[in-house]
Amino acid sequence: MLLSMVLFAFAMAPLGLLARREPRALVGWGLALLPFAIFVLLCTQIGTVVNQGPIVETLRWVPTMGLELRFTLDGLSLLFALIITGIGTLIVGYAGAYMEKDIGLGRFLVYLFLFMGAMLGVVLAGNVLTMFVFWELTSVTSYLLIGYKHEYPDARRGAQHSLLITGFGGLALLVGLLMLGAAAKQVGVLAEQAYNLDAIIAAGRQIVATDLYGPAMAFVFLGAFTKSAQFPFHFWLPGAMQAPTPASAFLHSATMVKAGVYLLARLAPGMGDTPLWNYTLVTVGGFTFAFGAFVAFRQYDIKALLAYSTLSQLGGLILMIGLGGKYGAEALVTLILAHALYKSALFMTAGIIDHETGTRDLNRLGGLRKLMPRTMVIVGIALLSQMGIPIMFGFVAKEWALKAALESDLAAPWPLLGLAAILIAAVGYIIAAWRFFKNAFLGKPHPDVLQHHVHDPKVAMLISPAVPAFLSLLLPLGLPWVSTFLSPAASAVYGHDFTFELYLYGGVNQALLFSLAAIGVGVLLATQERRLAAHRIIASVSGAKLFDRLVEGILAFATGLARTIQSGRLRTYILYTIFAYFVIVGIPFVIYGLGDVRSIQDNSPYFYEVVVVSLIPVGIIATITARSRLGAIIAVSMIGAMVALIFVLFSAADLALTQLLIEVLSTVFLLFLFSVMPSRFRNFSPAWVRWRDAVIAVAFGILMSGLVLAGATTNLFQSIAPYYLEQSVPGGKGANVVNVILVDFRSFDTLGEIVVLFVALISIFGLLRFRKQRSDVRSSGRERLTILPGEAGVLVGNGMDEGVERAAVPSSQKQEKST
Amino acid sequence: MIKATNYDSIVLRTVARLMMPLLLLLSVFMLLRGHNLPGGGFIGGLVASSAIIMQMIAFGPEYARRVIRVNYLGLAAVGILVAVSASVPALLVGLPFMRAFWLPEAIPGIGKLGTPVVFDVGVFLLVIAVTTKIAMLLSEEPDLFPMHMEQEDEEGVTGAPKA
Amino acid sequence: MANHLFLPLISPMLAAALALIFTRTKTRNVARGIVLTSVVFNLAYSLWLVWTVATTGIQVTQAAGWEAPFGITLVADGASALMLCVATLLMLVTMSYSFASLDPGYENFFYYPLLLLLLLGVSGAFLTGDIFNLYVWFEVLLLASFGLMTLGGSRAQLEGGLKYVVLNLLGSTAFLMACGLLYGTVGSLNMAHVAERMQSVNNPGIVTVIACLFFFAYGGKAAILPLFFWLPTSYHTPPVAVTAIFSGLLTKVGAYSLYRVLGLVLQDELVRLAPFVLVIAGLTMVVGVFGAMAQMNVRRILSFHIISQIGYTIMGLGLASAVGLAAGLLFTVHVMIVKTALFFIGGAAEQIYGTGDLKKMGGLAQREPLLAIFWFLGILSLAGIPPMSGFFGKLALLQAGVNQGAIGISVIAAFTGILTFFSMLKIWNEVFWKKSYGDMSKLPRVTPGLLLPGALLVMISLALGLGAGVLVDYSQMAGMQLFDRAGYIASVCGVQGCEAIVEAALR
Amino acid sequence: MIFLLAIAIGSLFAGAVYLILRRSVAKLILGLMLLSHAVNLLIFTMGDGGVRRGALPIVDYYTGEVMPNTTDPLVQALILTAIVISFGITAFIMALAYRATQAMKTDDLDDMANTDRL
Repeated sequence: MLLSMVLFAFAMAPLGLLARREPRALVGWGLALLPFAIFVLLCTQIGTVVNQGPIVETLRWVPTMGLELRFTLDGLSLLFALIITGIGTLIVGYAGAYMEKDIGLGRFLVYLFLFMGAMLGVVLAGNVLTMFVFWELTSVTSYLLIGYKHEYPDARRGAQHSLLITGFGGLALLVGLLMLGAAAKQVGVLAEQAYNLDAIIAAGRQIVATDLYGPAMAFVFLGAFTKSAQFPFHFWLPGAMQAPTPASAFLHSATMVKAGVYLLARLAPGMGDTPLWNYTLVTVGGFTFAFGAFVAFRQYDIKALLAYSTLSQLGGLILMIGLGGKYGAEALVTLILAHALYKSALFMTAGIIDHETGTRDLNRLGGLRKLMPRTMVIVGIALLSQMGIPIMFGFVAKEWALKAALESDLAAPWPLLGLAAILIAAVGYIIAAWRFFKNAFLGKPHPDVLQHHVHDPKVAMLISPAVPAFLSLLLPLGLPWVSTFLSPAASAVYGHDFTFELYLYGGVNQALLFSLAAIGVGVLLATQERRLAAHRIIASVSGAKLFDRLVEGILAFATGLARTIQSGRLRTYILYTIFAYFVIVGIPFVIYGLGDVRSIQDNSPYFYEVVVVSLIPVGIIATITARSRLGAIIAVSMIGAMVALIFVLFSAADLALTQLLIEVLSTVFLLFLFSVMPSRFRNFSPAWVRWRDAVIAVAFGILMSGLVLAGATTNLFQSIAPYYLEQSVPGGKGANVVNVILVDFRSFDTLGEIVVLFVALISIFGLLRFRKQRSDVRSSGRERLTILPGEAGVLVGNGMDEGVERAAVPSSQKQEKST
Repeated sequence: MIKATNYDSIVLRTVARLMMPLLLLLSVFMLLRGHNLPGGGFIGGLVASSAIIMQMIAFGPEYARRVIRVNYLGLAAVGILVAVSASVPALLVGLPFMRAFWLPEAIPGIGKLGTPVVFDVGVFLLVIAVTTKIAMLLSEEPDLFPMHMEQEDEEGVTGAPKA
Repeated sequence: MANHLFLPLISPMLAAALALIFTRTKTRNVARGIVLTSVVFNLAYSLWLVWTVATTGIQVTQAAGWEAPFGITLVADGASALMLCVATLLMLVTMSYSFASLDPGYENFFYYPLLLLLLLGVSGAFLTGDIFNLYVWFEVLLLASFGLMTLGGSRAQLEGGLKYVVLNLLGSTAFLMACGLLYGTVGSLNMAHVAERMQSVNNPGIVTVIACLFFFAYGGKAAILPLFFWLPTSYHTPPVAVTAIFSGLLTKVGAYSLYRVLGLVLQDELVRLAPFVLVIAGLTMVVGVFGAMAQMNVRRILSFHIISQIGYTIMGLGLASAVGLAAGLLFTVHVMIVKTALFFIGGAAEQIYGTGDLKKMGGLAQREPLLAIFWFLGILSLAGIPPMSGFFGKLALLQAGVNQGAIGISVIAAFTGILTFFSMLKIWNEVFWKKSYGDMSKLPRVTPGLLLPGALLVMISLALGLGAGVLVDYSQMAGMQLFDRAGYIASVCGVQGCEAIVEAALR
Repeated sequence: MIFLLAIAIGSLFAGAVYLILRRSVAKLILGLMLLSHAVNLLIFTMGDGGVRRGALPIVDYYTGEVMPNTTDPLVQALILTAIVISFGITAFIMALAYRATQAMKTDDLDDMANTDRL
């Protein structure tokens, strides 16, 4: 069932294309039934999960890698899955109305459905690799959503930032998860199960004790923090506001950014409760919590304001995981639910304001109180919940957060830090909320606003934010029921089954007092909202700009590197190659291979052998120093002849003959070739280059001499050569063993060899005869052949059948008649 | 009209003319004796193509083209086909590719005949075709072989597009 | 004796010779038919071979019927069968792309026979069990690639081709020296025999140097760090189809040879050199991807990525274990398919704009949505995003790396992925998402012939990802075979080993 | 003897390296030719029993009897193959060098650095 649920979520993606048709608002709500169906299905499972525990399903995928499509539905998954599909339903309907005039809605919904499937996969996954599979898909689909308006550079930039940061985190996460799996294997978990979440959690305490725990967690944290936009990876989230509002509301408030939180919550019972875990999470989460809240109220763009408050909230959630304990778990799940409700409502209403007024700039709004009263109510409720004003669900959540900090059993300063972060954030939220509300709805309408015909939107659009907003108001009425629903989720985070009771008023206690104090301070400061916002308390270093600079730096480095190493000069490349040869072959030779060279017994050569062999260096010097091409050719032929003579001297008749004949042919070819070259060689290189090259050449020569000595005198084993001598006549029916080897013993080599010649022939034929006249721009890029004067007559595009290969040959003399 | 090139060397031409049949004969001889004495398909082929290339140098490529009317590309393909055809029969009767078959009795003057000899003939043909054709291709390039080009210049043919 | 192993070599050899004879205007279709028949036959055969190897084990035969260490052995194990299969598939797709994209002039100058001969060389290299024979097939494929690289004769091709040819020739020379030195010291050329003899040489010495020489030679072919310069200088110059098939096959043959010769034959030396190999792998990954980031041309970006991805393949080698080789093999197979696909799709975009310069392209997402979809899926696969095949290649490598404690290289490999993604997104942004500066309506539309080859390969990549279980199991089997010297020796020379045969023959 | 040959081979390698590091296309080709000689000789020294003034590797046609001290035929066959292959490649490089020189109107390799320009 779980598997089919995820598959269904992916399968509905193509249906999104239906939304290309009018009326889009209606089609949108029609399509919203698809996620709603999943939502309903999930609801039917609540009872089972609450009463009977998790549901597990497994499908084999790549069992040898420990990658199974394993899905688990427990309290925590259920909470997330319901949020995803529930808010998803509202978002799809909302998108239909919001993007009524946009032909691309179909594409948008395809991405959205794909994202939904991926997100469901993440929260239902019962195997860390399965989870990673879907995790990456959320990154990719969100990239497509953020870049939806890809004609705009900002959208591309935002999308790219988001993908690079979350993708980077994803890869870190993969390494971390693989390390977890490796650690699990170390402590005795079966290989096929090493990546199953329940197995990892069960072996948690032993894994914590391994060496891999620290690095694994470091990488997992990187993954979670990037995904959940924790400081200092937070900046992609405001950038992601380039996405159409429905996507922002869904991805960047309710779902994707919570994946990091979800992951940590999932791992908490096994991996949590260690100093590394708690202190890292409290520090990062707490800082982001406070930082986000304070940056939030300085924003003018409503979506940016909401984005910063979102990342602040995410910090809060991570702080709760860091604080740990029962209360931490309880506060976490409560906050998740509360945040999902009010933040999606706020984003959607922000979209409505944008949609109706044409702007999201708080300085260009105002007085919407009369024009959009219903919207104002929704925003008001959602903001009250965010601020944590009593009787709202957000209040309950904040209460529990305070409790988690107060009751935490961490060592001394940490709970206090957590508490401070919560209070700072609470104050910040109040200022931000007030700022939003006042500037948008109160006061006099901005002239820009009046120009538009501004009014409340259609019900089709308004219903979507209304539902979660009113739920924030109504849920406190059913707290016992909510508690039953949340208890399994909290148990999953805590690691042991327990139940808890949420309440609105638990008597006057520390938490309540702190809460009220924060509200008081917040209200006081809120009156000073304008001055605070203008005040540069927190120099807002733009993370996005820093990141851009980093990327530019990397690019500049890459370009410099490419320019330096890829110079285009062949001799530089050859130098690299020779350098590599010295490193790869030379160094091992000096270390290992040199050993026996000094002890070689050598027989003394005859006089004529000395003459023949020493003519080779003479020839080389003649070649190098030759001033004319003819001299060089003669010198090289002489070397070739000496090589042939060496073959003669040492009883290799066939070789000598072949070498001699090949040498003759090569010389003829060289004579042809050199007729295009200048008849005298020029000295291109300055003297120091020549000396440098000479030194390199001599060093290379010495290395090779050594290699020859070492190789020729090391015979580790008996050669197989005598076999050929013995078998030549009985098996090969020939007395010339070399030839028998060529045509019988190793005739397969010879076959390849004649193919080489054959290929050489047709390659040379094509090279010399085929010249594109009309440059093949379409296939070979921008290269256009310049026809040289001498080439004008060279015929193009004819094969051998035309016979006329060159204009210079009269057509009557076709020689290339095919056989 | 093909004329002799103007780097006249009577000696070279005479030698080339005389040597041609001798060298071709020698090449076949080299091919056939190769199984028992130094020689073989490669060496035979190289000797034959040296003979042809010598003609080419002596009389110019057009002359060589006209006198020895061979489609070298086709000949090269035939060489491959001959070499492979000598190797396939074994495969057809379920023996490994290139497994040798021999006639039971030696043929006087030539020696034993078998598929390796046929294979060697394929090598021989291919080597002739490849080396000669490459030499011809190079020699026919307008920029190469400058003496030959000067000749064409006299006739006013160079550079005139025909096709 | 599995004599059928010769078929994939005879078929392109005969077909190339026949096609050469039939390449004339009148019989052009005959020539095409011959060429296609040969490749289709090879594909069918290699699929069957993969199946046979998976079910019945390593296939062995002896050329000319001479027994193992003396004659030339042909061996098909899991790795070679799989590589053969993928190479043939890519060749078939490339041919169909060539039919759609190339000027007929190429055909008159034996473009298709050259492709066939390239396939012949590649197949020979995959199947041979003899080191010198491997050299011969290497030369066949190299020379065919030289011909293809320069066919067309544009200035860029000649210039790039010259560097390509010379630097590759240096590698071949090293290969030949290594063969000679190996024969001089070990006295045999048969891989199984050498492997068997090497088992009793366990101290570093001249053999280590020879292993390094092989590493240098094959590394040059595979384009590892200090030896890759021939690749980016030349790969963007020939027609797209040629670049695509080069990217799919050439460096991979070098990598395969590394796996075969170092992973199997000189295994002890590989274990000794492993840390060094891993360093090179990491550097190759990083430098390759940095090179890609600097480029502003579709094919040049993709070319540098080839280098980066070779780093991953070398990482599999450097892990020096059956699992590592299996993972590297899996990754290599994936990258062969996807890389070729991306060249096809990028090439189609290039054909539309008449240039591969990113600055002059744009707006293709609206105009050619199908092209955009397949390109995007392709880069997802290249970047290793599930469920594309790339994910499994990378996962296998990282898993092997982490499990073996090679954390450093694993982390580098992981983070190179994001840089890969970044530079591929550059193409995506510039070609597909960015607004077009010019008037798009005058540009040609993409034809099915240009779109389908790439799309097919991307779909294969997706299918390999969704059905990864089978492929992963197969690659692990292949990795085991690659690393299992005893099994290989037994398959080639029998359970007694090659040395016993030699002793019996020489008494 | 092996010392002498080793020096000759080393000097061939040195000369080849020096020549291929020049900027002239012509010298590059000369260098590559020397390189192939060097490798062929290197393999030649690797024969069974080293470099010997032994008997030719030709056995008795009728009895198949092997002369004592016969040189290694296998290494000769390998070199023969290598010579022919390197001939094919050298011929190709010559054609390519010619075409490149002709198209670029220069024989200076440093002027052929356009394909890497960023």
